[in-house]
Amino acid sequence: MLRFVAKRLALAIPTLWAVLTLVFVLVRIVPGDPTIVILGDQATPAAREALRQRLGLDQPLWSQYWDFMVQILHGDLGRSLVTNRPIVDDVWAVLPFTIELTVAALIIGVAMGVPLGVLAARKRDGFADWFARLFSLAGLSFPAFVSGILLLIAFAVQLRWFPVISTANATDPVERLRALVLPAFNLGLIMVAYVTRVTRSGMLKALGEDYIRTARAKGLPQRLIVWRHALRNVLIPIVTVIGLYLGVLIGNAVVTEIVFNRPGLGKLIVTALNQRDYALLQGLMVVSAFAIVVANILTDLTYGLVDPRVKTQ
Amino acid sequence: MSAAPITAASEALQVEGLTTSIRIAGHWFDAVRDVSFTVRQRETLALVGESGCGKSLTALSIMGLLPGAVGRVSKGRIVVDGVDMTAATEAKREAMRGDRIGMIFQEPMTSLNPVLPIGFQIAEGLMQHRGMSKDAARKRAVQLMELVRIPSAADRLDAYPHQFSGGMRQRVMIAMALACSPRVLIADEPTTALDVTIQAQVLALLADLQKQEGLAVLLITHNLGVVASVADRVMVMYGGDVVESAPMRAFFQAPTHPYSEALLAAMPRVDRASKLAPIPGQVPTLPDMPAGCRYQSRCPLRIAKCAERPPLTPLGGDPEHGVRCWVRAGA
Amino acid sequence: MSENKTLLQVRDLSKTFLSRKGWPVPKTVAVRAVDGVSFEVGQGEALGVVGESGCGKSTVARLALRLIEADGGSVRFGDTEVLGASKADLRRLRRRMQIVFQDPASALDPRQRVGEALGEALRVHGLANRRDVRTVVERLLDEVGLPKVAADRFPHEFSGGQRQRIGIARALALGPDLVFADEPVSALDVSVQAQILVLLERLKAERNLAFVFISHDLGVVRHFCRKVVVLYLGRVVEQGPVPDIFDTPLHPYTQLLKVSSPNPDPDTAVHMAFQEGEPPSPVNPPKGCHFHPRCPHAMDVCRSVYPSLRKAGDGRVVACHLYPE
Amino acid sequence: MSDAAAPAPAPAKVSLAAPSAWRRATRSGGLVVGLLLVIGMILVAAFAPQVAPYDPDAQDVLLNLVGPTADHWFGTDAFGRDVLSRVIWGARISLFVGFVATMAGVVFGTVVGVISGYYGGKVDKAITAATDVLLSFPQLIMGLMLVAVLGPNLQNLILAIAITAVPAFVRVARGSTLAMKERDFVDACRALGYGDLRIMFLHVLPNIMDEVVVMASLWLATAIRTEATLSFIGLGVPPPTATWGGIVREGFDNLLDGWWLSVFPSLAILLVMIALNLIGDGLRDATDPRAPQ
Repeated sequence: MLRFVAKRLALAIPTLWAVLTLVFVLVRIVPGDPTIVILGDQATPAAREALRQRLGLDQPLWSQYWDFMVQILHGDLGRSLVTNRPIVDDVWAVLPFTIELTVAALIIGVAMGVPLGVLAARKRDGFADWFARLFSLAGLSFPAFVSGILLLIAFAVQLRWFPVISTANATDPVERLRALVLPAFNLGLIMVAYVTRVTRSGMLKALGEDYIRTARAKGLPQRLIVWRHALRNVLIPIVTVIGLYLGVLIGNAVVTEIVFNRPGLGKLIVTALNQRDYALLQGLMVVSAFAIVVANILTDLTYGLVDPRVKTQ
Repeated sequence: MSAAPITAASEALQVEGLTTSIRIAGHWFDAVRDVSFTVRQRETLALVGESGCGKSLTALSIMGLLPGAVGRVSKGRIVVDGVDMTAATEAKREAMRGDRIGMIFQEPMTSLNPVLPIGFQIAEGLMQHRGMSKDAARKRAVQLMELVRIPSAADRLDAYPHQFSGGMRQRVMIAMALACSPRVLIADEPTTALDVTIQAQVLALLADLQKQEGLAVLLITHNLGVVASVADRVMVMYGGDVVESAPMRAFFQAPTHPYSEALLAAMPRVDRASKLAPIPGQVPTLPDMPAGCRYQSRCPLRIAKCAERPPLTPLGGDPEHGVRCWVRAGA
Repeated sequence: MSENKTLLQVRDLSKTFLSRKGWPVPKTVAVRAVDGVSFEVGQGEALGVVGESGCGKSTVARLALRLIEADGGSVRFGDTEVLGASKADLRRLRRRMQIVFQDPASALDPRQRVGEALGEALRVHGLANRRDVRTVVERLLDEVGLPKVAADRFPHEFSGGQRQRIGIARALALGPDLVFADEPVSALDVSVQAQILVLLERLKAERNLAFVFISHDLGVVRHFCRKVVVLYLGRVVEQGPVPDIFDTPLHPYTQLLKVSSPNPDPDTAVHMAFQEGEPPSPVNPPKGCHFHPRCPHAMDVCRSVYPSLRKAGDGRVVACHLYPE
Repeated sequence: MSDAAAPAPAPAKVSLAAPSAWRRATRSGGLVVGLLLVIGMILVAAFAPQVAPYDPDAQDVLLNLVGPTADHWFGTDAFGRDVLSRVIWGARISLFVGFVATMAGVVFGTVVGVISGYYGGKVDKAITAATDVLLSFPQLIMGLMLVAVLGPNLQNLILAIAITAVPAFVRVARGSTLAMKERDFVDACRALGYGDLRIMFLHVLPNIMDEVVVMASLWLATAIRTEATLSFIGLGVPPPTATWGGIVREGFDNLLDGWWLSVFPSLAILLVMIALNLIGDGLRDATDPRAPQ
């Protein structure tokens, strides 16, 4: 298993390299003089020159590129322009919160989406189907910040069931969990929608397949046909969809963190934007791209678990 | 398995007056009309016809596998091993399927569940119908795989369908269908998707197993060559009607219905140069079926009386040989 | 009808497909789909290519038409080398060599009316001007037994047999000398199959068309073709005139094919008493003669040396160590 | 040959011809509702000067933070501006950005995808690799980064969102093209000597448009959502111009002062999202021949 992971990681190296190069290029297409963008046009020439040197902008481009790559190979994302702290430290400090949120949302998505999708497909056009379709339509339609605000107004401001100001930092695990509920549900909403949909359509397709007819010819009860024969096959598109929309999830996690004022990568991004901290922004880009690459590898490995055709050619 | 004594119950499958309807654009049409036959133990009855003639629908009706929304048995009685399937509850039918009556399908590539191991798929029926433990069912599955001559069966128990060739998958299907030693096997175009050399192997296997197990086989095929190889009796279907029913040799010696004749004349032969006589026109769609004899729109012998539906009439010399044709039955 | 003049000459045609498979790290797998295949087709002559799935028979047609690029060998059509032809030469060749596919549903553009499909071919090659197109299209439809109104319909409005007629009309539009027919009747019911075969026979006679007729059905080939090539795992195992090969097949594989082919006659039905065995994977064919694992006559030499094609009577060749070189 | 009678319609075959596809699409009603909603909103946005009851930027300090009343249906904000008028004017920016960015992504992405899938080989490898790299960034974060670097204005917003849309359409068009290439008619066209451009754009493209159009309607939702989200984060068209995301942001900053400040503009966004998703689903049901009936 570990060998597989290593090999698959090796395959991801060209992609990672290209991703890093793209980040490098992107940050350097800032129109105009970056020191003016960062310091504002009131800055003295001396201050600008100092910044230029600190950023390495006085070096030739290829040398900047080389330094950037070498740094990242050493696991170093550089230092913040504003606080001068190592960016890696800032990221590590908040990463657990983002991971906690994303994983919770993923669990909600699968735990709610799969049963809902199966029920909807079993009784087509019945109540469960109608509910599943409405729910997934809503899930797909709510922008994360809109659903977040509505949840916040309803359950935190009006009903006061959950804190308005996030207590995710609390050491008390109950308090921490209470702070997680609304954001996780907000983020999970879209995952529930995606998973419900793919489960429903996958089940409808699977139930029409020849092998289901074979299972019926074998005299299996409907229960086994649905949950064993059909659902096993639908796991494959479910994994695909989860892998495909992890990017959406990470993007929405950022928005959710902003709305619920949770510590995490999202808040760090807003900080970077407000302070025009391009170094921090660059670091965060690298982190999020890295997360997607890792997620893709995990998806590929999961395929091996749910689809025997992948493993044994 | 020892040969079962031929008793009164040697009629393993009886179908009486089966009419199956399917729904097209909101209307129900009879796609199988008043079909009756019996398959005895150790006997192979071949149901022959072109696509849309109702042969597969007949099979699905017997199994109780018609897709509910678009197909239903509207008349008739189906008796499998003494149990009236048409009167039975769905639970009873479920208990019969895979136990007393098995079925194999045309597409070996898609008829096996791609994500479950072969051994498990064979053992599943045994656990379901015989209440076998997982281990006992697995052991039996190995025996069944050996029975259908899958090489190194024990090693391939945990293999998946995609690791098998088409011919081997069809053997797995046969092993699955025979797991609970059913009395009736329905084989719906079992070799159509296979290459000819593999087809010959699978047909040989089916014939051997039938002898060993004393099976009653209902073979559904479009290929008259396959019929000539393995069938004991033949029923030709056209537009949902049985147009001719005969012992196999009698059929090939004297095909009597104009459609049977035409079908034989349209088939190019391997053993000699042949002159082809195509059947003009095409099978009408169900909504467009003519009243009376359904073959009349393509029939060279058509007379005025064909507007009435002819009965399946035994021919003078042979009570086993019946034909649904005014002209030929009258002759 | 002169059948003496050679129209198509295929020499040592080869093609290896590479595919990447595997998890989690894909590997490259090579499949020798076509391996040194040679044959000739004369004007107005029908050559059958038979073999089981995976033997490379469809690939041969696609290589000769340059729908796929070959790895090696040569294909001469008339005086032109097809494999090296320039774009302009190839375009001229397209008019003379056409193809009819197995699955008529997939062979027609579902968004194009039948008349447009036929007319487009004519217009692209400048064979009819705007005014004449409709007339020519209607003549083509008539020739394949379809009514004029068919021109205004979409492919999905037709039955399988009718769609195959449309496919044939499209192949005829450019007035070819040679048609590759890739399992043209395999997807059809027996009665419709006979209609299409009769149509192809008529066109062959009327237009002096040559055919490379690819089929897995020996009966159909026996009926339609004059010469036949038998392929096994990408190689020619036997070749010769149809009656000879079908009456006295020499190669054990051809013999196996013949006895396995169903015949509507209880006295010559499928011969079912022979040993087990399946065609090996073309990814990793057996050493020596590819057929030796299934061959009842296999000798030591068969396991190590691939038998070259050798003459075996009038116009016949066979690749088998049982026969002297 | 007497079977040469008039072509009989093949029964039980799914027809892709326009009338039945339209009937299938409209049967569920979702597509019609969605289309009516979107058309309605486009009209409201286009005639904003006539429809909006107040000047969206007119401040009235005496009338600030008033809840919904008969005069101000959506209430007023901290500067006394009419929220309804701001939402109506905001629709202009949101819809415009969404449509233009999606169209740009569709056109460029589809053309590149068809070329990539049709030619295969090295061209395809390069394009696929580039697509993979672009898709290695979460779409929202990529958009955010681009706007942050280029500077937040209308033009850059459109550019950024279009850039994030391109790889998605490349992927869809490429996949569909590969599926089409499996069909024999593409080979038939080549055997007939048709040029690559003719095959790609007269034969392949019309056959993959179904999928592209479905994707486009769903991407329109994504584009509008992205614009709103970026505005919400503070990377939209700069104030005081009214945009939906921007209005929600202002309301969110005054969350405890009045729920109407953020709820009404949020509902406007939600309505567009629902309408576009209904359209996308309706189109998918209508054009997917494999969809169970």
